[in-house]
Amino acid sequence: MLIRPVETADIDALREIAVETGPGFTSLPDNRDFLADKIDHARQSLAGEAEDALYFFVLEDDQQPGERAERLAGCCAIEARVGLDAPFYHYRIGQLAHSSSRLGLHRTLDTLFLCSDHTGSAEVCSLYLREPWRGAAHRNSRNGTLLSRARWLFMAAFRSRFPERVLAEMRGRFDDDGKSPFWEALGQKFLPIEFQRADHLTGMGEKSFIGEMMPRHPICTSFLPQSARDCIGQVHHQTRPALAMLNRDGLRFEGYIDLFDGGPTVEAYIDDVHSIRHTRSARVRLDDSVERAARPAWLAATASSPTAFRAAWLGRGPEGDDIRLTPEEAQRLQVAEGDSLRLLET
Amino acid sequence: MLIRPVETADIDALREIAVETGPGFTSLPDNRDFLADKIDHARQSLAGEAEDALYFFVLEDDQQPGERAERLAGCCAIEARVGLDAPFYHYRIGQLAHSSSRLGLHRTLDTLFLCSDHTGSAEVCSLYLREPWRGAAHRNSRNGTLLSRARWLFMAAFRSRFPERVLAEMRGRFDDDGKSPFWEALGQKFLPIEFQRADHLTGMGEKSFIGEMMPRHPICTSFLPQSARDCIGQVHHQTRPALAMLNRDGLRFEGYIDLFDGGPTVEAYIDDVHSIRHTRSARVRLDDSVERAARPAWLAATASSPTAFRAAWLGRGPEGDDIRLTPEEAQRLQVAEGDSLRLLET
Amino acid sequence: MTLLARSATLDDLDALLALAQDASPALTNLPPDRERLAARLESSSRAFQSEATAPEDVALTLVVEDDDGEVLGTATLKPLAGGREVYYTYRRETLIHASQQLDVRREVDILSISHEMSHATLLCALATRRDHPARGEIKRLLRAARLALVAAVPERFAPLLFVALPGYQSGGRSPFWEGVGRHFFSREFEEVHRAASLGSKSFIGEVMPPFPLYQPLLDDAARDAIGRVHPLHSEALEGWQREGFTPSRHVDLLDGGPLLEAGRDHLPRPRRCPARLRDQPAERGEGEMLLASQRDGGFRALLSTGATLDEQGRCVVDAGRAQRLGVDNDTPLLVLERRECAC
Amino acid sequence: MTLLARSATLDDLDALLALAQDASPALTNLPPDRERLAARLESSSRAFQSEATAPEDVALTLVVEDDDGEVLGTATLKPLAGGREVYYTYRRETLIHASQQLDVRREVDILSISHEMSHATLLCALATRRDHPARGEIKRLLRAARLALVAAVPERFAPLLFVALPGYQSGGRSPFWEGVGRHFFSREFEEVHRAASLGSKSFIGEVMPPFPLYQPLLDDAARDAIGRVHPLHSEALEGWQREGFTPSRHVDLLDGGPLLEAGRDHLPRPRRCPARLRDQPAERGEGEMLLASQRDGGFRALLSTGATLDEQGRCVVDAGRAQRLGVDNDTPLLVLERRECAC
Repeated sequence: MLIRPVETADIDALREIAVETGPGFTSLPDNRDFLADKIDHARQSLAGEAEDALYFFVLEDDQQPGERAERLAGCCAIEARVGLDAPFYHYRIGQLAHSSSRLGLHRTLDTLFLCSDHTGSAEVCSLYLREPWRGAAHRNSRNGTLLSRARWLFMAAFRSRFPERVLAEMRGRFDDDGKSPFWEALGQKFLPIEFQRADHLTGMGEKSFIGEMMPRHPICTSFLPQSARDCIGQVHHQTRPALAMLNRDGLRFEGYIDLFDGGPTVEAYIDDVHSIRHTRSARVRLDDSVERAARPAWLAATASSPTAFRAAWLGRGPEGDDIRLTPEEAQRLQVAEGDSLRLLET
Repeated sequence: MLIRPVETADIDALREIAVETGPGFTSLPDNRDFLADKIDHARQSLAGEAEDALYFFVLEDDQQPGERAERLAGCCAIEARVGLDAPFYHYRIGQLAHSSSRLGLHRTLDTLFLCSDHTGSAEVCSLYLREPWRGAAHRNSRNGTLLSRARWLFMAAFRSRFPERVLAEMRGRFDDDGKSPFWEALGQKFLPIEFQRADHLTGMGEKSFIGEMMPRHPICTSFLPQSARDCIGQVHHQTRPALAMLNRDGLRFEGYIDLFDGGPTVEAYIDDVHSIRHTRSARVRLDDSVERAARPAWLAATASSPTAFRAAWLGRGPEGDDIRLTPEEAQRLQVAEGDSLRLLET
Repeated sequence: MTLLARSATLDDLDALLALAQDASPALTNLPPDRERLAARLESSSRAFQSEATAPEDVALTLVVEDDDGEVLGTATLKPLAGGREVYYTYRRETLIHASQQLDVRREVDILSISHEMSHATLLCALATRRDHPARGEIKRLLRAARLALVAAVPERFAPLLFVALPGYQSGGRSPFWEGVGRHFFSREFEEVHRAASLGSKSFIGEVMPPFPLYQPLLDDAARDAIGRVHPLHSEALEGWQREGFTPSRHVDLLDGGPLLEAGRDHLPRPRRCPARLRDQPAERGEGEMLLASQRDGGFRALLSTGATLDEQGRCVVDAGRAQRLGVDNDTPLLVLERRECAC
Repeated sequence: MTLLARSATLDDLDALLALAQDASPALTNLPPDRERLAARLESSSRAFQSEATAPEDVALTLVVEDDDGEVLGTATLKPLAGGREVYYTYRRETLIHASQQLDVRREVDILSISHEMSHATLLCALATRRDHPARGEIKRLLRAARLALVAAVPERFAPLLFVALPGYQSGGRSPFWEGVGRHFFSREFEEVHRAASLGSKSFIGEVMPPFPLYQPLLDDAARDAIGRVHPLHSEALEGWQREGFTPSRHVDLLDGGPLLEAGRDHLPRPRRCPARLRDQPAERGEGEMLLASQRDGGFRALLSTGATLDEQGRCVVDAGRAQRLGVDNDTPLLVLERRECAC
């Protein structure tokens, strides 16, 4: 299994993923032109250092024969700086004092503020692992972890391409009927469209309707029904493992939620992210005598150039400043004897 | 030099400090009753676990003969949870999107929001070192560092008494005439009182005038004159060393400023504070043969009970799980063979 | 029986206190507090005797008495509703949310906290003896007499007059309070109401957020109560509407009750003419008139269906009424023809 | 020369475009854009011919021509200022900041973004030939003729009428824009003005913050410009005031210029009477009158100092004016006596 930047020829495979993920996966709408533009933008981003760069990676099952579309196991991405093209909105939960010595009253009320505080932050996003590569049979391949953490290796390797902070938006809580109580209590009262369409437009970057239609004055959360308040900062049950992994990397909920489903944004200073703080460099030593360990414990990534970025699991860690690779592993990562690799024990 | 909790008998010495610090030192007004109440509150806080506990420490020069007032070299404090009694106000700098596809316009504007977001956080405050114990002659005693970091040792030792986050408010920038351009551009337009009085009332916890008189609608910073904008999040030149020390401990400016002078609040998750993360425990071994090192490099504090809290410099660090003390050092800290100490290399 | 409205004096203190204690729901502007009421009566008497030419921060209080001089009701005018303080209301506004992208336009109703009414004249603190058979008449007279006072000395009142009626309640609770105020005050309605009636209201500015409320986010019961009158006061609502008052954009901050407003200068103007006494009680004529006299720093008013104007332009009034009004032949009277307003 | 105001038709397109191009400063509601003006003239003609009984989202345009039929000026009425869109203004409000603790009370002036005027009727897009010696007369006629049209078919207009006058400028720059709008738009005034004049204004809702501005935080020049008219338009200000318009709480969002308002139903009501033609041109009489005719879906109006009413209540008008108005003996005329308003 190998992480590499998306290529133009991945378009059909990516479209299949978009169909699979459905409308809930905001950033990957089922729209060929949009996806083709996205791939173009990602290719250009690798080459240059566009401010609004998008780094988009795919997980390829290089053991799997057949068509490219059959080998693509998932994807993940990093936006270098959100909110530069179109406003990036959140509700921020703030505390307002409600206080009166006359009434002997002193408390604070949680209040939602429409804001764009994260403008300019990096975002890790678009993580998806396709069904055939999930589940108990694949537990040992740790594909999800690979998709999630490979991004930190990329950011560690090309740190100057990223700003001070990084965030991830988590899908919010939905009820058993697939409805978002937060949306029903808030967004629906102001937007004449369905949740899916609002979510879709946002995914396409067409967000001007938010500033025009959504309430721009602060809202005390106590005015929302309990069912909606229970969604604030809470994730979809399927999103819990992803949240747990980001939390382990030091990303925290700091009071910013999604406008539509109330799901949390987690965030950190990039230099504080555990996986970034703990990556180290090592030099490749080819050695076809090394054994493959049962459980992949070390993530390895190339650090020479963004276009040549590759990441994969290794069954062993470095010894001193060296990391021993089998020729097969070296080929997968496209590195040669003496090249440098970034490594993360995880 | 020894850090210990304030005692009732310190009242006169404390008042002398209050006179010395002057009106700029908000939390220590020259008011005997107020100070006596403060000491009482601090004594009760040590004993119990009041939600709004105040931990107030003094730095005593135990080498100095004479009156208590002549031996008190400074003070420092921790408020366990701010904003429980009276509202705790800040301006928060947020970004508001100003965006229009029609005008091809997309930007964000910094905006000040009156908020009480820090309600319930801990605050380190009231740090003051008296003149006779400052300056080049005292460089080696590192008194400032002792005052500042002893608090982290206290928090590490009695972690359950504190919430998730801690903050420190830094004095803002003033011009050469001792005026605050931020105050002149903002507070003065709304408050019929002088900066000193506003600051004083705030220090006394009488803050209801803020909610009544200060602007409660958000304010775009671009409406303030450049001189005031230049104060936002900037510290008084005398405060720079204190800020640097807090920054080294991992406290960061997260966009909250003082209502009156625009000075920054720096903050962190308590468990992330470097001095807390890196404290360790060791067992006391008495040994009158150990030498005193020239430069104090290890901070030591007792961890048995809040009332018996003592902190002081040691010239050496632990060996394994043991820390060797001279009988004189042990007496200063009021520990005996086998007692536990918390240590921080700094 | 002829009801007479007149300016109150300190002698009315006991009666006023009894009325205040009897009022239900309690009146913000008529606290059952002897000292406060005494102070109000004293300053009111002084104000009636003064020759102010601009609205002052002094409440003017009237009482209604029967033939025996027994006080049956009271009402007050505050020339400046806010006085030194602020009179807070919610102002109903409509935001327009329009999106070119979605090609839609929506009107979103909000409630904005407002100080606007602070500078208007408030007619308030109307109370009557609960058990009195002529309650309706007493109230009608108090409404008419206050407007007559404004018409008599318009310069002492603001260009805008308003009255705040108690808001809708159901089962003894105010759904507007439950859905709005409780969030901010975390106190019982009565407690906040009491605090608001005793002195400074500046605490409201400290406790209420400065932002508007979005009506779509209120619960149905609270939203339905916006601008809806307390069931026991629907008659008062109609009474004020007959006097030419119309619902304003404003509602009460605490219970959502309606504020009705009228332009001072759109009130019918009184005619000033000398009285002409006649012995016989008047026949019950066609048109009702309000007769008022201003003498010796006092104000008196009564409703009469028998009064007419003679050819010399004098107002013919029977001796009994003349005595109640404290007027003699040729004493000037204010005469207001009463009409149902068509506004 | 007798100036005639009349409903515009598509034939006036060239003249209108010339007026639009000539206007300085550019008029938000008169963009120099041939297609847009053509569309406006077509919908205006249709609207004049329709029998609408409620305000519609269609601008009604008048032009003024001289004896030779040459178009010298134009003006427009938008029965609903907002139409499908929003008409944004800043509304001047006063907050009261009071503190018991400090025992002070301060009034703080703010500007609140407002949609209120969206539902009122806007009188706008007045332009005249710059070089014409009778400019003042042309404008006076256009003001009077628009009010006559409102008086003639009040049901087609909103209860509140307003006019927005260009805001203060100094050295070709608007200090209000420099101190306020520029912060939000980071564009030149002219560019935003142009965008606002071409179609949807919903972008304003997206760009402007929903919070009020504190006037004490504005720079002096911007604050002084609030509600202050462009020096070249002070005559228009006086003209409207003579028609009974008064400054409203609202000012223009972009340049801070004043909005003047008047109640539709407080306008002088026109008399409807048949025309009586006479051959001789009238003597110059005392009172000025506005005479208007509504025929065949057209509206015509002129000012006359010679017209009088005869004993039969007919309006005596000379043949020349009658021809301009398109009326004959016994054709109904609208007659408005002109007076300086004392409001």
